[in-house]
Order: sequence, then C-alpha cells, then structure tokens
Amino acid sequence: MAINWFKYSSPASFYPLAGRMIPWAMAVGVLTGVAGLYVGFFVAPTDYQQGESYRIMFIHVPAAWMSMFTYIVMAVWAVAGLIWNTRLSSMMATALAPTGAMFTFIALWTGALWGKPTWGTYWVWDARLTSELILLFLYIGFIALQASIDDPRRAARAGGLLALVGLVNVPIIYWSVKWWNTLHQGASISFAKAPTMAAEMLLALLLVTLAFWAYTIAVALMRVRCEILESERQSSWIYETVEGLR
Amino acid sequence: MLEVTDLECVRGDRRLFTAMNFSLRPGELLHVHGPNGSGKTSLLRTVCRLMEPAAGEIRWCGSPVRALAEDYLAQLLYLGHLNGLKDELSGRENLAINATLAGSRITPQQTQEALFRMGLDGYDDLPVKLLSQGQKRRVALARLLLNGAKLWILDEPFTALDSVAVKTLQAILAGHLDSGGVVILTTHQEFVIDAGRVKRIHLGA
Amino acid sequence: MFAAVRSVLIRDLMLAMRRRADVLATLIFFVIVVSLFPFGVGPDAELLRVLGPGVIWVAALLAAMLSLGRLFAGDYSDGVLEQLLLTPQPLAALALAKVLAHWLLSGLPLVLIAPVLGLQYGLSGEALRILVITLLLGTPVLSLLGAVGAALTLGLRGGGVLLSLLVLPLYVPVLIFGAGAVDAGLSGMGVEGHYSLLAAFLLGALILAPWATAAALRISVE
Amino acid sequence: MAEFFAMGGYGFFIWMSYSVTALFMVTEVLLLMRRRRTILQRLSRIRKAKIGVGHEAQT
Repeated sequence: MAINWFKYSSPASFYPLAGRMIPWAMAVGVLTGVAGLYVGFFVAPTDYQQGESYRIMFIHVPAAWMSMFTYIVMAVWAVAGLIWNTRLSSMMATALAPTGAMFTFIALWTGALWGKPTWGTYWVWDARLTSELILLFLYIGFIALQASIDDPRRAARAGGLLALVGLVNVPIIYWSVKWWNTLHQGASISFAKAPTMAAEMLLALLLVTLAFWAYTIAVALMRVRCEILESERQSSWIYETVEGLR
Repeated sequence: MLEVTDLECVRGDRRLFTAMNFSLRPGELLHVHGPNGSGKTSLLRTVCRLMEPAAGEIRWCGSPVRALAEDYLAQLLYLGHLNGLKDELSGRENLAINATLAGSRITPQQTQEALFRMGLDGYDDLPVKLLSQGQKRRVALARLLLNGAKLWILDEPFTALDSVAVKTLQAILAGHLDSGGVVILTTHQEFVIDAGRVKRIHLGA
Repeated sequence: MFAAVRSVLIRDLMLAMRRRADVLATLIFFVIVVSLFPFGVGPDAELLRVLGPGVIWVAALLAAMLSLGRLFAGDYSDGVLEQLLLTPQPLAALALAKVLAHWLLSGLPLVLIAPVLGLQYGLSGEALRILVITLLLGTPVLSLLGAVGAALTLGLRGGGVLLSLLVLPLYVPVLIFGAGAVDAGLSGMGVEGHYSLLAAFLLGALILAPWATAAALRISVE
Repeated sequence: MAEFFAMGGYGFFIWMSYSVTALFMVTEVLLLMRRRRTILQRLSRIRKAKIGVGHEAQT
C-alpha cells in the first residue's frame, strides 16, 4: 500500500487521462462500426439457408460476446477493488455494469428477432438465450444492490463480493443450462453450424466486435468520470482540474 | 497497551476525523466527548475493528490489531448503542450465550451474582422484552462482570441508568482500572472515577 | 469453537421455538403455493404429474426466499450481530451455525411435507423418493447461497425484493438438477448423476458460502 | 434502395434489431453527457457558494 505502484490508480490523475482517452475510443468505435456494417451489408453474401435474416448475427453475436466479457472484466475490477481496497477499481466495475446489461439485453432482443424467422418463434428455451437471460438478472442484481446502498464504500465492497459470487457461479449456471437444454431439446436447432461462415462474415463480426469494445471503453470511461466527480466533490483537485468550473 | 496513531475515519463522503493519536496504559480511561455526529461512535467502532479505518494504525500490546485478529477480539468487550440482547430470551440465557461466544466458562452461580450486583435480582428469568429500558441496559452491562477482557469499549454506558446503577457502574469501572484494565467510553454525563487516570478527547468543532 | 457454534445453533432453535408462527408461516406458504398451481393449470392428472416436481421445487425456492430475510435481520437490529462479529470465534463457523439453524427450521420441514404434496400431484412412490432425496440435498444449498444474499442486503431499503433478485438466479442449477432428477429417474435414465451433482453443489456451497457470508456480514455491519 | 431495406422479406426483423441497438447506444451516450453536465453545474454552484461566503475551496 505504501508504494503507489500505478500512478493512475488515483482518481485525481486518472480523471484527465480518461478524458483524453474517450475521444480516441469513440473514434475507433465509430470507424470500425461503420466499416463492420459496410462489410456486413454490402460485402458479405446472402446466406443460402437463412437468406438475409442472418445479418442480425452481426450485432447479436458481438453483443453476446460483449455481455460475457464485460461481466468478467467487471467482476475482475470489482474483486480487485475488494482485495486492494482501491476506489478506482470498484468505480470501473460500477461503470461497466450498465453497459454490460445493455449488451445483454441487445443480445436477447436480437436473438429473439433472429429466432422468429429461423425457428418460427421469438423465444425458445435455447441454452444460449436462457443463460443470457440469467446473465441479465445477474447484472441487474449487481446494479440494484449498488443502487440501494448509500455509503459508497459499502456499495463498492458489497458489489465486489456479489460479483465474486457471480463469477464462481456463472460457469456452473451456463453449464447447467446447456445440459438442461440438450436434454430437453435434442440437437435439432444448433445453428452455430448453419451459416457456413464466409471470410467476409467473419470480418464483419470482428469489426463490429471491435466497435463494441471501443464503445464500451468510451462509455465506461465517461461513466467513471461522472462517478469520480460525484464522489470527490470534497476534494480541491476537482475544482482545479475540471474545465468549466471557473 | 493500546496505541492509536494517525487514525482517519471516513463515513459516507464525510471525513469525521483525521490524525487521531492517543495511547492508553493499563489503568487508564479515555473519555471521548463531542457533539452528536462528531464521530464518537465511529471512533469506538473503528477501535473495535467493526469499521475499517481510512488511514492509520491501531496497536495492542505492540502488535497491529489487524494481525492479531481474533487474539485481539478475545481481549475486547464492546457495548454499543444497541444492547445486543435477544428479546425472547431471559437475561440469564443471554449472558450465558454471550459468555460461551466470548470463549469464557461461567457458572450459573456467577451469572446470578452479576445480575444481583446490577440490581436485577428476581428479574433474571424474565424474557428481556418485559424489562424496562434501564433494566435491559443493566443486563447488557452485567457482561462486564462475566468477561475477562482487558479492553472495555463502551458507547454511552450511562444512558437510561438510574443514579444507583450509575454508582454501581462507576464502581465496576474503577475496579477494572485498578486491576490494570483499559476503558474507552463516550458519555454526555458527568461521572466520577476515583481509580486510574482519566484522559479526554474532544471530537468535532 | 464448537461450543460457540453449538450455542449459536441452539440459541436460534430456541428463539424459533418461542416464535413458532414464523416457522409455520414459511411451511404454510409452501403448501399454499404448491396447492394453488392446479387452479391455474387445470386438474388434468397427467399434466399435474408432469408439473409436480418442478412446482414443488419452485415453491421451495420461493419459501426459502421468504424465510431468508429473517436470517440475520433480527440479530442486526438488536445488536447481537455486532457482538457475534466481535467474538474471538471464526465468523464463518458462526455463520454456518446460523445457516444450519435456518435449514433445520425452514428447509427440513419442506422436505418432510413434500411427499404429501407430491401425492396431490399423483406422483408415484419412486418419484416421491427421488423428490425427497433431491430436496434433502438441494435445500441446504438454498440456505447456504441465500445466506450470502441475506447478509449483503442487511438493512437496505427494499431488502426482500433485492434479495430475490440477487439469489434466485444463483439457484438455477439446483433447480435444474433437483426438479430434473424425478424426470430422469422415471424415464429410466438413471438418477445417480443428479444426486452426485447436487451433492457436489452442496459440498461446494458448504465450503465457500460461509466465508462469503462472513465477508458480507462484515461489509454490512460496518 | 427499397429492395435493400426489404432485406429479402426479413426487413422487419433486421431493422428492429439494428435500430433498437443504435437507439440504446446513442441514448446511453446522451444520458451520460447530460449526467456529466448536471454534475458540473452542481459543482460550480457549490464552488460559487463557497466563494460567496468568503471561504476558499477546501484544501
């Protein structure tokens, strides 16, 4: 604790750094997003089985990936905050949660809209949709717990513990749901194999994923800056650093 | 015996106190006073390790309490605003469970004597919920007589006590100081302790 | 340490005996929820036989939710929890004692009454046997995991709803394998796999949950 | 053009997916910008209040 081994672990020095990073992350996000959509809509060929409807994949799959990655990253920040008692780590976790929940919802929403033309129904108790739904509940639980605690330190630590418990449970839940699903559904609707992945499709997927990553980073940094401003309103550096306060 | 250095306490986003320093030798009593909301209870809870200090260190007999962990807790008796009694259980049952948890063996005879000293003879079998506020407090204070702890941390121990009970408590505190114990307490009331040495800390503006 | 664990356990059981209405309320809630389902889905015997295990399991989850709110709330409001934190005993062991008391008071009664409710749903003797064994293995997991949530939501506004939100998603694996066992047993797929998985969940929860509960209690009492 | 938007009959599903995603992402950014503005306004009010009373910003 004695050595400040990472200069930017203090909110005062992280705040301006984050401010400089946001425009870059946003720019990367917009550029890769536009490129991904272009490849997805104009370069990638029509799928011979699903027709055009498979193009939902270009947001569904990246959103689903994001939802899971973000949960893991969020939990790691939260647990780091719990162990080393660093405010900034916990703030990062808090800042990531709403965006993660949003991508989880998008994955569910697009999954349903993809399911209708593909399987003939908006919702199936497919392993992926089901575990995505539970993941959404986990996100909401984390957000709701932190929202109902007034003391910021308790909120950070309680969130860290909950995220840790969730992190241990996520693989178990995922695996249980998968097992449950294969038992009840058979392998009739495995659609990972259905569209033979053309190189252009893969490129579009990767570009959109990159865009979502950049977007998540930008938005999380924006939110963390708000958290810092709210929690440090007693510190003088806020008044010296922040533009627009003079 | 107890040393507190550079202690800082933050509650919510309020900084209650910074750079708090004091040390207590055997037979010393620390009286913490100050207006409501000045952080008296937080100081006591921090010394008990119920709250994590924002900065600073607490040492017991030379070792940091963080490292001593349960060995420190075995030396400590805390009485907060809440009595820590189960309403449905009688005073005697409450004290027996408390003693078991504190790791000390006591006989029913000792419990009886402690309750008698607190002026609760005849009330020992009643569920605590039937007692008055002052009687409940006295049951909680009877723990002082049944515990081998060296360090007593008492948050407003005199509240709700009548003058007889106040005198008894003063005598109990004096006895503890005489036998080399240490006491930290908060109170708004005046009290007289003939034994040991009384130190004072004032919190708040 | 064992003396302390035993005294916490005995104290909680004693308190429950002096406030029997609380224990009974959980049990009656369980019975009512299970008995309400046929009104919702119709009295078709075949359908009820299929639904039975799942309904009983879901009702058990809800009943556990109902009783978990009280697990630490009483001790929190009268200051006993502070005292528990300040005893020179490992807090995880004390938490385990409280969880055990909770299970004995609200889990075990459900297991015992479940066969009767299973009869309402026309479950066969074999199905009832499997159901009881899975409940016996699964309900302690509900108490153990629930204790973490109960400790985290201590003293928060909207604690009950929040608790369900935190804990119910974590119950999914237990629900899947608990309710699924009866199906698997009746269709001749063999039920040992389910038993061992539930036992594994129980073991895992038994090892990890008390520590998490203790950590959560420290966070909440601060 | 119309053919592009029809997406071989799947237009509804595709555009509902993409529009809701875009709506969410844009809304999130706008909400965050508004939140930041509100906080900054409050901070500057606090600062003015402090100066007004004659105290300097806390150190």
